[in-house]
Amino acid sequence: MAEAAAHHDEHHEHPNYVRIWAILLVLLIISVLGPMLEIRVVTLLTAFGIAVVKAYMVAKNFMHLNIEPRYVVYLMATMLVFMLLFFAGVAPDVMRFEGDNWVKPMQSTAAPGTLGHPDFVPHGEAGGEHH
Amino acid sequence: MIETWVEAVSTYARDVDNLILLIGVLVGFWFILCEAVFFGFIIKFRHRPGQKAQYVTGEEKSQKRWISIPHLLVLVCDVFIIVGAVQVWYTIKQNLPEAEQTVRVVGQQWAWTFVHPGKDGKLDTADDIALVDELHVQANTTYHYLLESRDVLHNFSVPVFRLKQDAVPGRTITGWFNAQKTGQWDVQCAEICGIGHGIMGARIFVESPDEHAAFIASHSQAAPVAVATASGR
Amino acid sequence: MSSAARPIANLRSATGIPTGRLAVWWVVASEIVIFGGILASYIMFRLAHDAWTVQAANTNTTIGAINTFVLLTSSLFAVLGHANAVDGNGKRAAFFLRLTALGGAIFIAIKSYEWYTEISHGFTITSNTFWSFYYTAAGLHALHVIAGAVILLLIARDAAKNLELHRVELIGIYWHFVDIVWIFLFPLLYIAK
Amino acid sequence: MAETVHPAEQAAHGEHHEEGWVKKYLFSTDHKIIAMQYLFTGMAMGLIGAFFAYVFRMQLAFPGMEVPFFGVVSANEYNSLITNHGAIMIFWVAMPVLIAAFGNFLIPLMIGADDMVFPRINRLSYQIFFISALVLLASFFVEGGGFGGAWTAYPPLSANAAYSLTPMGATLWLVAVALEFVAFLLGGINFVTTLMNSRTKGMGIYDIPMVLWMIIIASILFMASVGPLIAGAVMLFMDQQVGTHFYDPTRGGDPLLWQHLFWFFGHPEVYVVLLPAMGIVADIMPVFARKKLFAYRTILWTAIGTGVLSFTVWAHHQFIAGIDPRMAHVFTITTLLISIPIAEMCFVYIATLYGGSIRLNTPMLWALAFVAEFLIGGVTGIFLGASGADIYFHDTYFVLAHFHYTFFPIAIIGTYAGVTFWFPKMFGRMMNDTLGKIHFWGTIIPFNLIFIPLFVLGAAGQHRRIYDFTNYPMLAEPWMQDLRVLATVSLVVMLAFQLVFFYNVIVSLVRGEKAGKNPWKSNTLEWTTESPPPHGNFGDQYPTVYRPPYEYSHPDREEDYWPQNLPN
Repeated sequence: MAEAAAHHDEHHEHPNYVRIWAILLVLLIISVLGPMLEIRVVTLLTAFGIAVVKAYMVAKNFMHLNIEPRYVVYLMATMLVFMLLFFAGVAPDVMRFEGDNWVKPMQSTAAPGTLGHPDFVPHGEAGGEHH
Repeated sequence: MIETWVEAVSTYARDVDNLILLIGVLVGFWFILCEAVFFGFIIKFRHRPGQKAQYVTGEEKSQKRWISIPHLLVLVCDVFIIVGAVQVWYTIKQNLPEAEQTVRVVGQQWAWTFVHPGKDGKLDTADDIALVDELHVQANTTYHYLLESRDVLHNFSVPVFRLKQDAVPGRTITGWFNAQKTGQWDVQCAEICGIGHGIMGARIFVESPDEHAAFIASHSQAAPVAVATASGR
Repeated sequence: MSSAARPIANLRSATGIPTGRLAVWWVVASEIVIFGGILASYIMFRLAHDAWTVQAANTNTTIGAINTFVLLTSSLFAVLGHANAVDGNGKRAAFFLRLTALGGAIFIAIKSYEWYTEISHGFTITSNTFWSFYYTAAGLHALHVIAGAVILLLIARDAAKNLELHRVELIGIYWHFVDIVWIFLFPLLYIAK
Repeated sequence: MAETVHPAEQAAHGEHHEEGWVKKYLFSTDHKIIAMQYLFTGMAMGLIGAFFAYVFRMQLAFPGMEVPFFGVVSANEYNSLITNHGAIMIFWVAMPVLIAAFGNFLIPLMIGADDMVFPRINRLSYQIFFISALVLLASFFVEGGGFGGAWTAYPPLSANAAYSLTPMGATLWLVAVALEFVAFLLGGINFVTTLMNSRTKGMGIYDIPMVLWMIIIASILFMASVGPLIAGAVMLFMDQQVGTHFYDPTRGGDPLLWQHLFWFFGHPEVYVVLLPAMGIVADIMPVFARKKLFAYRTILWTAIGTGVLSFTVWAHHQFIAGIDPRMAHVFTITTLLISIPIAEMCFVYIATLYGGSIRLNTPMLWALAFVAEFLIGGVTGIFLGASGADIYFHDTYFVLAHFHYTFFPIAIIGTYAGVTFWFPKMFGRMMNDTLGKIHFWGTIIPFNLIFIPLFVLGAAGQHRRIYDFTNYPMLAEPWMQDLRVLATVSLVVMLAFQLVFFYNVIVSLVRGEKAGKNPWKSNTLEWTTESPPPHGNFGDQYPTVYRPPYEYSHPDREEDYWPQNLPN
């Protein structure tokens, strides 16, 4: 308990929150401008790379993960790892249209006619905006 | 083990049975050993007046050996089981041998439609034979099945083949079987599919080449009618 | 609400982290997997369906960016509130918390306008699975914003009387988490086209 | 910040004034009362779940008969009964009793605290849980009847009323489950925070009784795994009520997504309920064997290892569900790996008995029965985790018998072990040991007679969730029907013996022998206070902990136990 109080006194000098906020805004502007170059790699980098940087900055400086005990960070990281695990386990089934020994005829581009049901309209490809 | 209750009809049925036997022997050994030691301890170390229990922390290496060695042996058994399971799975589900015939299996609430290729031996032609709740296959022939569902999940299960596969709407799943004996057996729906799940059984007829040819000949005329009843839900 | 009713269990701190903050971290941990589940599902579908690009082109990046700005700014106010609470200045902390809640309200107002426009252009939640994800994920996030804003106002009321000042930090952590979720939703729903 | 550090703990909690009955028992924030609320609600739901089991077992043994107290079972009623039997027993019996009731009762007492860290959140958690139970019960009485798509609720059956024919039942069921999750998230956060922060002076992490570790690990597993399913439930709700197509393959969705979301939670959920039961057993066995728990740290680390591994095995429930066949290999390997920590825990329990001085009181009988019966559930799981063998066993009664051999020891045997053990602490009176033993044998013997026949039926190809097997010629053979009748009769006998338990509880509450502080001569802190503990648990003096919890028959000591709070 005493440590908690001591912990606190060390950080009595507040970081310059406004400066961090300003950096975040600059990053936001970059992430909006990035796609205007219309280069896919740049778009992805400016969109998701910057999102990660922004999240890191908010977590570190605003949520004060930098002064929290390490295991709080590990806890958050573990949750993210579980999500990656989930993604890795599910993506082979949900993301692919042609798996090992199965196809999704309604969504697949390669094998349109396989499902012998002429009454089915392929929605996935058309996007379905006509509904 | 399983054959006592359910005949082994497909080529890979024995593989499944042997795998089950292997697992049965390995886990049976551990199970009997554990229960024997467990009940032995209960009897041996019953409370007797004036006798104090021993003080064993279990934290020392010499004591931990009593659990770490069995635990390594369990790991070894696991490896055997994994190897067996992977092989059987690969044979049944992953590796598709070249098809001699193909049938389409369509599940819907609450009936199976089996589309047999007609005389030309090809699916999706005019002479296809579509039957409700009856699947006719020829013995000693490698079949591919194309499994589909029209509404909810179903499961194409043929216990004598040791075959089960979910039918997922929106997917066409390919699998295979090769029946070794003639006769007729149950086909089950092994995935709950609504109120009529309990009545969604079908029969599979494994026929000799002559019988199968006769079946195709006899249904060649009736086919269009059968298609009509199958697709009208 | 008074601290006299608080059990002694609440006042101990064997880990060195104050109890409330520890609990908020666990809340954040369980929220990560909730949003993680829906976003992981969305990313899978999105990567699989190239056709959704056509749909995503209809989202309004400008409004999304403005909303990001609003949330980032409200996060700044939340952390300034925390700084004042640490200094024991409850009145100023409450002021900043109310500004934060105002940020949440502006966010919701802009969101309502945006959804109104989109729905009136025919992009409803059922028109395509992209839009289903768009409304569901952003809607789940918006519910968190609303809940956060309400709690912010409740805590600001106490903080103005210099009561329960440690709670300013707790709601702050939650608010920043909601902000971070939006930081990821913004590129996922708006920028990637 | 300063308030979080209390200067002098002994200053607070001077007086506890009398409260009205309603405030004291219905809206109390006291962790012991909330524990009792969870316990009794869970047991009441257990009776409902058991009644469902009775009805559908009667239908299976005597198809088409008019079941006493119910009537003729129709196909959709049958589906609804099995669905809700599963959901109730897991979500409204196992979880509230094992985690919430024992967690609430034991955590503050065993760590020497006066209450949970957030008593009002605790109360809110129970209230949400109670509402969820009401919503679930309401779902049976709406148009179309209760939901009948199995407790796994696979779409499209669950997502589309045109398929399930239960437009409101399915939605209410889903809402009830979601509310229940919220209740346990609130409760879990409370438990974890309490254990982490509120331990009394001197209690290091290796001085925590095993049951608390297990409840905490279970709560963390729950928190980390339930998120995706909550997200999935929101999507399913949207599919049902708003008309989205997240799980509709004809419109770009995918039904398999739900299965993954469900089992990503569903498999850790098995360990969520297993671990508390294992912890209860780990706490009871040393007391009645008068013996230190074998390798405390090994159990702890294997439990944590089990928890982490349990996140990597989920798709073994979906081997034949149309997943990528190559993924089955991965999940077979992880599934068989998870048998190792579980086997190790069983070895540790057996080793704990070695050299003990075993007293076969009722709680000990239950604890031993847990190990003996759970072993059967454990080893039969190997058949199902091995992908090749699962092709045959999937969705047969073999699966059903397997998981009842895990869940029955967990939810029923574990609960009875805990209740008979802590009954003196909960109510201040001893339970009748003779009646307890009659109840024990009257439960255990019929239990085995129910499920061993079902193993055989499953191996013979009998598949699940079928309301009348006469439709399947291969399953309609007379010997199979005889086994079904045997299982049903055993079930009825077992249910009848539960009356002995309720009689025992009532008689013991009124006339049982006074328990005193520590009737079992146990070491942990809950036995150092009055039975039942007063509000605030320990009066003004909070205990200090000097040693680990399982120091029985220590050679340096005359007595064969050594309470944690004694300086020497």
